[in-house]
Amino acid sequence: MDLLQLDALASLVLDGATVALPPDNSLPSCALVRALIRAGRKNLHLIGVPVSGYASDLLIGAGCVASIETSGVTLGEAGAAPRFVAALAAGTITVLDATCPAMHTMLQAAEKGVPFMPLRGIIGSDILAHRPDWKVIDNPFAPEIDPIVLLPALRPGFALFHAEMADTHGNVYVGRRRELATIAHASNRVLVTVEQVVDFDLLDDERLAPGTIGGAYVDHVAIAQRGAWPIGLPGCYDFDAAHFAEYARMARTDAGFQAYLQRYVYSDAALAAAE
Amino acid sequence: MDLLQLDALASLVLDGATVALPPDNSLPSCALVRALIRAGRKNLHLIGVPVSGYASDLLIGAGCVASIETSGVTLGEAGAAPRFVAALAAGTITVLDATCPAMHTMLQAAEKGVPFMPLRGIIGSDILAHRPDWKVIDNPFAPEIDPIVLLPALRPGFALFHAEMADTHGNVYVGRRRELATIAHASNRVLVTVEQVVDFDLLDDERLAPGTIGGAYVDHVAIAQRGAWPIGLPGCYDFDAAHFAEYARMARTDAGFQAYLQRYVYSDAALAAAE
Amino acid sequence: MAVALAALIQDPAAPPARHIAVGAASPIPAAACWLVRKAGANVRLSLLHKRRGNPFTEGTRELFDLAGQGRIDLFFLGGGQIDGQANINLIGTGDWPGSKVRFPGSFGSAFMYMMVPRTILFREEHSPRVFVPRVDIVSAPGISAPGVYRRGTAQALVTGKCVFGFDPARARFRLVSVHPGETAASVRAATGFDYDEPATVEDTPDPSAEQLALLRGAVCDEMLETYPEFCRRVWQREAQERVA
Amino acid sequence: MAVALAALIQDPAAPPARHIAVGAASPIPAAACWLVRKAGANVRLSLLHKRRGNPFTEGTRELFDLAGQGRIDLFFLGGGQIDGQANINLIGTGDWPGSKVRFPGSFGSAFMYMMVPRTILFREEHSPRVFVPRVDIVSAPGISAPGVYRRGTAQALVTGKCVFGFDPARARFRLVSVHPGETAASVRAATGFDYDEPATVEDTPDPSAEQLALLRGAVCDEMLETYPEFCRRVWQREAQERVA
Repeated sequence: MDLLQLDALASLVLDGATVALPPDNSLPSCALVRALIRAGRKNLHLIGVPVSGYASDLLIGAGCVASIETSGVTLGEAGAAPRFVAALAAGTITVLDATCPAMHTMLQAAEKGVPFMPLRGIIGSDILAHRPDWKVIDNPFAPEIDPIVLLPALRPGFALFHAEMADTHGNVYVGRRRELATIAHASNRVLVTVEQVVDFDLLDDERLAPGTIGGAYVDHVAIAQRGAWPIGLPGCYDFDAAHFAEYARMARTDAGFQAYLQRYVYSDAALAAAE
Repeated sequence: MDLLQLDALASLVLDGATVALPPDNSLPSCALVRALIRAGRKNLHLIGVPVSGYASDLLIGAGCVASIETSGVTLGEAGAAPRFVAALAAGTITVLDATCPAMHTMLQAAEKGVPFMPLRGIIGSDILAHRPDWKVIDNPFAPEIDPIVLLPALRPGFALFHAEMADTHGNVYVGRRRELATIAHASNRVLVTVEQVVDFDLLDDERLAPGTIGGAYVDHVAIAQRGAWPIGLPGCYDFDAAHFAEYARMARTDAGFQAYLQRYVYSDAALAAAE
Repeated sequence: MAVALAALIQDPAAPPARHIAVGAASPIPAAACWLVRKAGANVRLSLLHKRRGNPFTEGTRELFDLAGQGRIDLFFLGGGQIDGQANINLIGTGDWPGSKVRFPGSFGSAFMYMMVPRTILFREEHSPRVFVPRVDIVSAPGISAPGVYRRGTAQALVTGKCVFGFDPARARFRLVSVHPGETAASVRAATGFDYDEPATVEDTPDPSAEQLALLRGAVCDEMLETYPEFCRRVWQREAQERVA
Repeated sequence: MAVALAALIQDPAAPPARHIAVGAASPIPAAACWLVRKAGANVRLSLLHKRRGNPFTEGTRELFDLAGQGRIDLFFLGGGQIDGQANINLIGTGDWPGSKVRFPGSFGSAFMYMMVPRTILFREEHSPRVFVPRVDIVSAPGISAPGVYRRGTAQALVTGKCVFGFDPARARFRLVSVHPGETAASVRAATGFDYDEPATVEDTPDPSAEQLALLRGAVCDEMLETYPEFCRRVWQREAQERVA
């Protein structure tokens, strides 16, 4: 496992990369997202697993994103994702709509190394009509006509997330956020920020191993204390609802969003406070 | 969650039931298997996930089994599974051969609620020729001819396994034996023996939750101390290699196997010692 | 609305709801479920976005796998638009993918609506803008063509003004009851789609004193962590109170 | 055999082996992998059936998923029978499913053999009973028809008498080297399938003193827990020694 500085980690994600991000309740690395914005990354293709939130809205507002494939973009109780909605209206990004279990299924197909996987439902939804990459076949196991959707494997170039700890073998503890394991298995490269690197093998600990992603999947790790903030890390720090409300307020306008970036992404004070 | 006595748990599995059992390194409930033998269960259809071992050989030798679907039957370092081999030669059981990832895939299809799931490989193996329930289609996502196997969903009637602990909500801690979660999700009814029932909610503990199967899947639990024996339970007791060797020796002949049953399954002393 | 939803959850004419799942950002259905549970019903609740005590250990796909397995009996869906055939639109108005107003997205609706035996639709705002003759975009269809695998449809639609029942065979809503202050005529005026109406329309029952006490007490206790804004707005309760 | 396997693992002509998986009940390949690793090579080992330090946290399917993802570079397979086209039979002899002798079963072979870029076949017993012209039952095919998705084939076959290389284009083995005490003729006599033979056959190199020391020391240390019988038989080491 290769332990890097945060900015070095961000530099591995090149312009135009396909980047899978978990939703806000499932530990995107906000520290790494801020570093990508500071690095001026462009034309990213975001993948929401299965939905997208603050971290994606921030990247979209900062002009880093060309497209987003997701089942929904929302700030949760803080309301709609203002920069996503604005960018879509302005035509500066495109959105590829999906439905949550389809996002999971496409990643599971990549995890399994199969070219596609079936999923029930979806037929009759306009989503299907706008996904030429999704196919309907007649279920060959059914005695009668039984149309079923086949979804192609989705292999993101990068998975970015935050976790409580890694060990020196590159094993990463994600606890019950097991969707992060699926994302890691399905992605070509996995970049993780952690609160700390511990000096024992997480896989040797019977209590920690079940919540650990093996180092076979993890390419690089950087330490970013409070790297999930303003999202909470269970057991470490709480979700910052006040900051989410502040973001939702400021990001209503582009000018407000730019002020937000200055205050919380670009300024050294923000770096010192947040990272 | 319904806490039962071991024999009451065994009585839920009726003659002719389809029973999924994990292999010996993944915590079958040997206590429950012994109880099934004492109850004289007949015509069980065993499913090895993905392979079968001592627990299955014991049921086969005791005449409880009509068929077994599995990717392999072995006692590991103790050698071939003697009662499986003898029963197959005598024609008293039938075997439905599979390959490990196919067993996992068929259960994953049931877990997902889809009628089938694809898997690479297998084509050219005689296994495929003897599985009329497996189909080969042309991958509809490939530009050229690309045959791929589709496997049907496999939904066992029962999953039986042993675990370190359950709580009063029916949540069961399986640690890193996550294949037990897949089996539980895919099966109609889940019967579990545990070393102990704890009085806190396993899902409220961030360290234990990742290795916990939710009570939504668990129908009944019984306490069976040392219920995995002669298999080891990590952190509680070790694998009993000497007993495995003794079993392999005694089970070479039917007479020896019957003596084994008397000593370790039927006798009260065995019950007191083992359960 | 929560009380009306609670009555529908326990409707003796519907298949039993042993396991109810509630999606993210659904405080009213969550309150209804807690009301049913705190009143003593033996139902399992799986609440998404619950920060602590989240029942899923297989990641976020577990809800959908549970539904696929047939282990979820009842789910709730809202809609930016809902039409008279119970189609729901969570994507946006105008042309694809929401050229006039963009909504957040479909979430799991295109799967859950078809895989769960009972869905209760809910939307507080009852206006012709929301309840339209035909949704601009179908996130999830209200009914499916013969031969398409589907386990259930909408049971009902609960709004800020009334309760509609849904008949999948006719693909049509019928007015069941109106909330206090509303009439059959006021509902008709606020609804953009056509529906059936009985000769005499019942009133939605008022919450009982016991129900109100449960909502303000035990139900709010359970919801404070996940929905602090909702609890503050509806019950004037602050998240800190519980800790203090 | 472990030393010959180790040399094949590190064959500079083969694609790199960064991640090697070793199946259950494979002590000799496991020893070879540990030998490579303890000698300083930077390889990741995933050993099935390791009771402690098992690298899989997704259950037993994780090995197969890893192979499906293309993350396993090298795997080992044995065979109750192996034929000249590198077909392996782990099911049994005689008619399906093993009317004469039943073997344990195919395990993951029908998948792994086709999904992993390199497979090293091994079988200590070198006899016409094992190495047959044509296996009675194909657990996993040595080569596949054009158009069938396949990432790799056998790289070599290591036996108690010799090392064969495999040419997938010709579907044929060739003798590479013979172990001490064996000759081209003694190998030919013990082999039921036909294969190519160079004019002069090399000797399989003897283990070096360093390799022997590693095998008896650090390699055995790693293997004692998983393969106590093997360690006792080969190195006269007891599992208790490590604990003491």
